[in-house]
Amino acid sequence: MDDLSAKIEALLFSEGGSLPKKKIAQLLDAQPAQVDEGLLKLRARLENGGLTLVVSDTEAALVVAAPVAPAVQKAFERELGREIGDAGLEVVAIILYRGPSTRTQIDYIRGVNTSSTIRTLTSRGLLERAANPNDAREYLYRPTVELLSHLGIRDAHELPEYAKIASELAAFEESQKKSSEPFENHATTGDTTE
Amino acid sequence: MDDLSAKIEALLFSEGGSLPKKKIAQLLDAQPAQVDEGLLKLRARLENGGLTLVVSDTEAALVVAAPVAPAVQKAFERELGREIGDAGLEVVAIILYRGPSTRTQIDYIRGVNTSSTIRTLTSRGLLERAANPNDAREYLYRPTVELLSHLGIRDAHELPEYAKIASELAAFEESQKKSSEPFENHATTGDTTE
Amino acid sequence: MAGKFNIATDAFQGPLETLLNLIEERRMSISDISLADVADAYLAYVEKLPGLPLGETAQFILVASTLLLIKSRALLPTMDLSEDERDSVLELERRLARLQIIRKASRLLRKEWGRAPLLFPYRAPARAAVFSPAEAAVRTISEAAVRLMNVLPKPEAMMQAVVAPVLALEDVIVRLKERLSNAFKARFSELTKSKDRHEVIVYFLAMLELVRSGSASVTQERLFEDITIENDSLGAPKYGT
Repeated sequence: MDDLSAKIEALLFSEGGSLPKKKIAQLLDAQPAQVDEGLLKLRARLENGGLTLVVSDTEAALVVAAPVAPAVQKAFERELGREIGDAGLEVVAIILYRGPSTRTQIDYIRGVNTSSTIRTLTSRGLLERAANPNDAREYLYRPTVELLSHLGIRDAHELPEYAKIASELAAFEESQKKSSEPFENHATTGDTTE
Repeated sequence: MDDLSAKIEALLFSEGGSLPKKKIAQLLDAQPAQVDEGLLKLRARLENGGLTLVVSDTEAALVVAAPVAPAVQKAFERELGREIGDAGLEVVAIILYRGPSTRTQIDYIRGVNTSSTIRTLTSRGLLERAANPNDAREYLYRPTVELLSHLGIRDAHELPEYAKIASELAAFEESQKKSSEPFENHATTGDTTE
Repeated sequence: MAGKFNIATDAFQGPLETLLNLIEERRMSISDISLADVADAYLAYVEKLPGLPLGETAQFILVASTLLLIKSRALLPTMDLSEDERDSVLELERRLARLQIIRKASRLLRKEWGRAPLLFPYRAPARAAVFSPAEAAVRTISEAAVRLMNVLPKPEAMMQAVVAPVLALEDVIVRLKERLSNAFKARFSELTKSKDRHEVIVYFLAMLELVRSGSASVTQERLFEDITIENDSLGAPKYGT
């Protein structure tokens, strides 16, 4: 028996929600790489059972597996209607397919100020803020496991047409880098609220 | 894959506690004998993982497996020994200065999802859940008696700058209600464990 | 699409989205040609813009000026763009193409949204609370409250942008025609005296349209010199005989 994967399973079960991978490592006195490995093993072991693991860049959570989710949903009569507007969905698409992005980058891609949309998405737990290693002044926004599980996927690679769209977007970043104007300089409006 | 054992597993996981076997049969539209058989299979499948099944004559529950229980226990103790941190103090501040609040209200004021912070504060005995007279689906969180006596105050009004901060908070929520963001609409759904 | 404008909801339509809608409505692909084609419709839309925060209005005007550039080049094929101007045209095309991909992706996500979610547990297993206040104290909590107050988003200042009304090309054409039917002849510099750069471009485009439709002719003695516009549609000029 792989000890760490069982401990992670028990910890996530007891928590009853998502936990940052960093925190799992701290609490179980393990290295981040060991936690990643343990999560992979756990997902493999859960295969074909009633539970599965959703993993984002930063978090992990134990959730009900897709094939049995409808039965559970029916049993608990869970209300799941989570409305999302077109603007919100575009921001979500940017962050899922392009990768972690700053508000400035999202604003520039959409051509409008997105601060209130982002705030709504973060307060609903669909996005999370993270420190930006390249620029301490601006946050990066990342997908949460809650966002992934709401889309019914276990990680971002299971997104529809992920490889195609992600590589098309990456090609733009490449051409942008080559062109004279650095991407970050296109800050749109002066709103500083994050 | 044995469908019923997976469904039972998912159901017990979602419940987070024990369920009468009768209720399981009823929720999953199965015969009692089938449920007993499903439970046996589930226990066999869980062998060597982080969770196990406890079954009495009438009830069943998913619990942390004995071999990993000490590690989980230690992890939680370690968590309790840690600092509360800025996020935790902010949530406590909202509940003291604003009054009993739902998770959605706290999330909206902070602009980030607070469910795991609230879980930690609850397990630290600083906050407790209470029924919400306005909305049965969402709990209210309020300070525990232990917290108030630890702070040496009888109620929140004795906190520094109480009137000023409470009115600023009220003004913020008022302005959000009026403006664009339909505050109420983001109230969800109970997708997240309370 | 016009009029479906509401900053109050998050359905707020920005300049790129507006432009992309115009192109997609015409079933065109993103290119100089389609952008020149939708320039008038875009300007008409910008004209009807309601009060928006200054920053948003600036974005609309910025895109409008690039469109005018593209439009002028379409009307004057020999016109040379500076490197900066070429870059701004390329950059606009690139942004539109990328937004198109994002919109495609978000349509895919819309189909998946909440269709078959993976469910979080309804309740977490009960855990006995162990009172552990750590650093929680009146001071730390009130400090946290003050910190929180400082980062609360301020209601967005709905500063009304003071932007000169964007002139519609059609209006300027009518104005130019009137002017020429009275005076037969005008100097471009006089026509655009006290007009800002944006309006000058619109006047220039209007002039080109009149020439193209055969209602006016223009002469310019030397490069960068003033342009003289003459009315051609009223038959032979009566003056000077």
